[in-house]
Amino acid sequence: MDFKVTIVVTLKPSVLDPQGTTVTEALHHMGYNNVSDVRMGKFMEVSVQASSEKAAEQQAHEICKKLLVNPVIETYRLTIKPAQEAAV
Amino acid sequence: MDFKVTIVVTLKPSVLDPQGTTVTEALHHMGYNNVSDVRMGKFMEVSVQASSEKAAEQQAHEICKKLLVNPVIETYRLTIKPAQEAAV
Amino acid sequence: MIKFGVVMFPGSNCDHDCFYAVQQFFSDQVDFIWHKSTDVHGYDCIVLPGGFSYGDYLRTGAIARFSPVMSEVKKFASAGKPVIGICNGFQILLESGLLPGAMLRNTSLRFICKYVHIKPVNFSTPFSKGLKKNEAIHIPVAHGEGNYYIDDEGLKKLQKNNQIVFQYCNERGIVSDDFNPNGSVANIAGICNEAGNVLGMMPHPERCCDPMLGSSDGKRIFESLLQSLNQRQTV
Amino acid sequence: MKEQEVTLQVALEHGLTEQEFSTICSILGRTPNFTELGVFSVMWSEHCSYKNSRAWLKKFPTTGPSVMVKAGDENAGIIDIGDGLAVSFKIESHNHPSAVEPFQGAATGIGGIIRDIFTMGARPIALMNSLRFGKLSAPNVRRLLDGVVRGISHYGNCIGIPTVGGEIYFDSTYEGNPLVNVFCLGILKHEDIALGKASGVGNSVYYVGAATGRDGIHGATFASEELNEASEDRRPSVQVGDPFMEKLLVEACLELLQTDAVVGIQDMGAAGLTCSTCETASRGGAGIEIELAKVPQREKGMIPYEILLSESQERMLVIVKKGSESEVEAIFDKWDLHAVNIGQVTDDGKMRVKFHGETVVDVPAKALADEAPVYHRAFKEPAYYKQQQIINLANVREPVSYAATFKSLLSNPSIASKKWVYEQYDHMVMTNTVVLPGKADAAVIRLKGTEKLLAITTDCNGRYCYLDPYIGGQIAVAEAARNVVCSGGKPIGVTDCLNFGNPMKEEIFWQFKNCIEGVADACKAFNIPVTGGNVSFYNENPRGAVDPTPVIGLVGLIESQNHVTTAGFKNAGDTIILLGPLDSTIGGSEYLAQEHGIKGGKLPEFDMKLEKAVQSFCYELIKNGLVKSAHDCAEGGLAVTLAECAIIGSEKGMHLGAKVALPDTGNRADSILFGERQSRIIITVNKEHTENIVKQAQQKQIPANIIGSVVSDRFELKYANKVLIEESVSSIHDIYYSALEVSLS
Ligand SMILES: Nc1ncnc2c1ncn2[C@@H]1O[C@H](COP(=O)(O)OP(=O)(O)O)[C@@H](O)[C@H]1O
Ligand SMILES: [Mg+2]
Repeated sequence: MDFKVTIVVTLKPSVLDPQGTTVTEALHHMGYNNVSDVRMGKFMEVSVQASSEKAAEQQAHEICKKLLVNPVIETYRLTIKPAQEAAV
Repeated sequence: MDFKVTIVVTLKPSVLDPQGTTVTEALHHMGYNNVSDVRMGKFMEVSVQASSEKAAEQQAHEICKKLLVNPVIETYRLTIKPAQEAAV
Repeated sequence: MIKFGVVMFPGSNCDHDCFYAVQQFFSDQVDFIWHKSTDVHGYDCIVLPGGFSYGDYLRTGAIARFSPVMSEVKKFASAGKPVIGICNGFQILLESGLLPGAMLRNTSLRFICKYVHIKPVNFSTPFSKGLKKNEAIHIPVAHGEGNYYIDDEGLKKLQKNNQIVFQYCNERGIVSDDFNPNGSVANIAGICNEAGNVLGMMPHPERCCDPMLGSSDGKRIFESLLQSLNQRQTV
Repeated sequence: MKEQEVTLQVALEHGLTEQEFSTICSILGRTPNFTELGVFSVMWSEHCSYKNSRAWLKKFPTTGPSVMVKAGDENAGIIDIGDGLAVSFKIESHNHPSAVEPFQGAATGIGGIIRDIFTMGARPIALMNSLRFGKLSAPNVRRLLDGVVRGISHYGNCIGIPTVGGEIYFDSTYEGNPLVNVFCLGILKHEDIALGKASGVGNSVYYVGAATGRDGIHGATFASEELNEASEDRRPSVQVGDPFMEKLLVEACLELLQTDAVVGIQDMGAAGLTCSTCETASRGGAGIEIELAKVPQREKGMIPYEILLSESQERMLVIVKKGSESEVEAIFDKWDLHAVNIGQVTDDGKMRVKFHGETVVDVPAKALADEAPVYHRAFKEPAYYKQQQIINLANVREPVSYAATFKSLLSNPSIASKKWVYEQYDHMVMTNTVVLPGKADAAVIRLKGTEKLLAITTDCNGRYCYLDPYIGGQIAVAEAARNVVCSGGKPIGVTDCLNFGNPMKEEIFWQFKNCIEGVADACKAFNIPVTGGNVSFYNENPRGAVDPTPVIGLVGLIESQNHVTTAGFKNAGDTIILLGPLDSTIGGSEYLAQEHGIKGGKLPEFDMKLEKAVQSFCYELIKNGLVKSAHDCAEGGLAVTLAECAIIGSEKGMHLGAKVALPDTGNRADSILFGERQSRIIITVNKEHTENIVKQAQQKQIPANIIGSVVSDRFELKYANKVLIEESVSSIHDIYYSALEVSLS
């Protein structure tokens, strides 16, 4: 079965986010003073083939821990859906 | 009122994603042959102060169009929540 | 003769520069080691060069650390032999866990290529033994992600174990945020592991070995290494 | 799926003319099918066929004893530099893609020019870029500048080729039409020259590199049109660059070329697979047959038309000797690149394309590649030309404060230091950059293993070319050559990138023709061959065309490290000599434009004979070891040039300035200080050599004036016994280095 995994990777709250800071400043420059605390992260979509949703989820966590996420600075969360549903 | 906006920016489907391709291949090299089609995007969190959810949403779309998203190659979607709820 | 191995990852681009500098100034014995190789036998020092391994996609160094050669580099390092990671090599060492911490984008969010000064603050590694206190080494940086990060606890540990090897400073050796090109924690330009045989540094010593290029201060680091290795060999 | 039927209307929509369509029909002896029409339309587009410029490009001198591959024959020319070595270099525009998407546009421009060089068998060792934008105060310009610089930085840094130099101008003429011209130089051994030709019946045709997507379909035709509202809708044609993929391609191809397996190799640039197949076949006097179903594809359901016309980046076509296939595949496999055998060389001169076995294109390769129509466009002198020349400059008011004008010129973004830009480029990787950006008039790189070095530069002043295209064209070459000479080199080859408006407009074509004649005559005068280049038309929007901008990339050979010369002052006490004429007018100057808002006036006199004499004199002095610093006198005139010598020669804590007194010429002070006469070089020499040098100059009838000496930390400029400028070096140093960043913040 095919599953669509979406992964959101964000910097840990304790890690300074230079990009977020710069974007916040740029928005203020543009006059958006009501906007604040921009934090930048990554969004990934991955197709996983597995026998069950559970197996797919386990795989997804595995590749996150091994490759996609650096636990020193980042945390992540993921959602998983059968591919057909995701396509809708 | 404070709102928390989350924005997901992805490359348009037809646009080449060198990062995604390279990560997919890396995963294959690592033995994850059941994983494919990695697409990389951006994830952003922004705090917006506005009189209503509707106003916040409008602002959010505005800053996406003006700064956060490159419409030539990217598309985006956003969700918006009152800050208290989001904190939960 | 001290034998060097320079690892070539796909996307390495300072591999030839390291090779050339070593061969020109320090040792006839230098080989490229292809990243798929699992044999690092016979080398006295391994260099992980700068560049953009795997395009720096995902995170700098994140994919390269899975290259077959890296498990051999780990064994090599745990045997106490010297490993130096320069720029992208440093980033690979961080991702592979051979050194603590991680890299963030420069605070300017821009790639920065220029000469800076760094000051050695640890004189017990093979790479820095021969350096002088208060010497300001004139050396180029060239990176987009050299903003070294480690949490407070980790920083304390680094300091306690004397693992900070180089800090950004001015031409008179004064360390301050004003001379930090990338926002790195504690103005760190280079660190080592607890044992001191694995060094990661953002600046490029191989770019300043030849006086023709404007500075030969980078030689000092390699000379220190050679000296230590020669001593060890004679022992 | 049924293909669209081809009619004249469809051909017109493809940008072909009625005449061109009927030529195609008679070449084929039938009406082309839809795919064939697409193929002809891209190959016969302005971008690929040079149909409107080709006749005039013949004016360039292209031969010479050192020319190994001539302009127009291959993807880039090749010049012998002795010791069994040669250089290959070329400049190309990516203006239109950069206007639409500055980051990717500039990035893929870098990718493209690098491919043109390693295709020749050369290892790329240096990049440069020549950029032009509107004024920084105009909307969107900062975004464009930022995107372009980031794009170049992204691609060039990642691939590990140093960006060693370039130029940037800000002028309202480029608003909405930025010029992004990129240059690459590579080095090779004589025996390693690779050619883009297909020959040997039965040899295999390999496709290597990135998979094909629907990128940039119509990209080539797009580059040949004016930018307007409709071009917004073509945005899907934006291509994304993958420098990592290209790095693998460079390494794999250069490794491959060391074997005997390769017959020909060519990049897929504009018009992608179409262009590379028909050009290689045409050059080899052969035919090619390929099967599109075998082409790696990124997207589902692509039709032949799309696969053939796609401009996906980072792809190469390699013609492999029969029997060597496995050797080739092994090398690409080592570099994790997919190499696919998609067809073979045939003997019937046809470009034959199949899709799942069915023939979809069957056309003579030569007709497609080489028999595009050649047009001789009409031209007419524009009305502005004479009008501008008669502007009475005597009515221009002299500055109230010379010091203020001087400082505002120094902080003009076109003049001020470009440190903000070049520090974003890795300019040191490869450890060959002997003279770093900002230090001399040309970038200097060493060639490891030899005594020799190269000096390279790009130059063009669009305003001069607007005011007088012929003289402006000459000046572009003369100034580039002067820059190389000031750095210690001898010019050996030129590549040019001709950026103009719509060639169908007679006034534009007049500018084009005159610029070409100026460039050509100057190259002949200096005896420098043109080794190749690029033409970019339609740099025009509804408000008008850009200034004619024929950017010159010039390469010089430096015989020894001892000849390398930089612009900054070296020691207090040295004598400052002005080689070349002292007097000038303010016509066409940056000063006149900036301070008085006048784009006009007659350019100061330009004398090619004097120019050559000054350059060869300076070169001889440098070779004899007499010159401590040399700096070409350009935008901002003598005052700015002298200030730059002081600023560049000053390091932290050690400032060098100048005490200069210019003799009264009877002319107004602003023309002496800020006028931009050509053929002038500021040199500094050891005091004791001064007299001898001036005497030598007199013998050769070259004006040489001792105008002052190098001092520490003071910059003083006198004219006719009046002190007009007096500043501390540290203050002008700060202005010069921070101005660009300040105007960006
Ligand atoms: N302005 C020019 N001066 C000299 N040669 C030129 C000029 N413009 C184009 N050429 C030559 O014409 C030939 C055709 O260019 P080509 O390489 O096909 O363009 P592209 O790289 O865009 O496909 C090249 O050899 C190029 O050097
Ligand atoms: Mg080409």
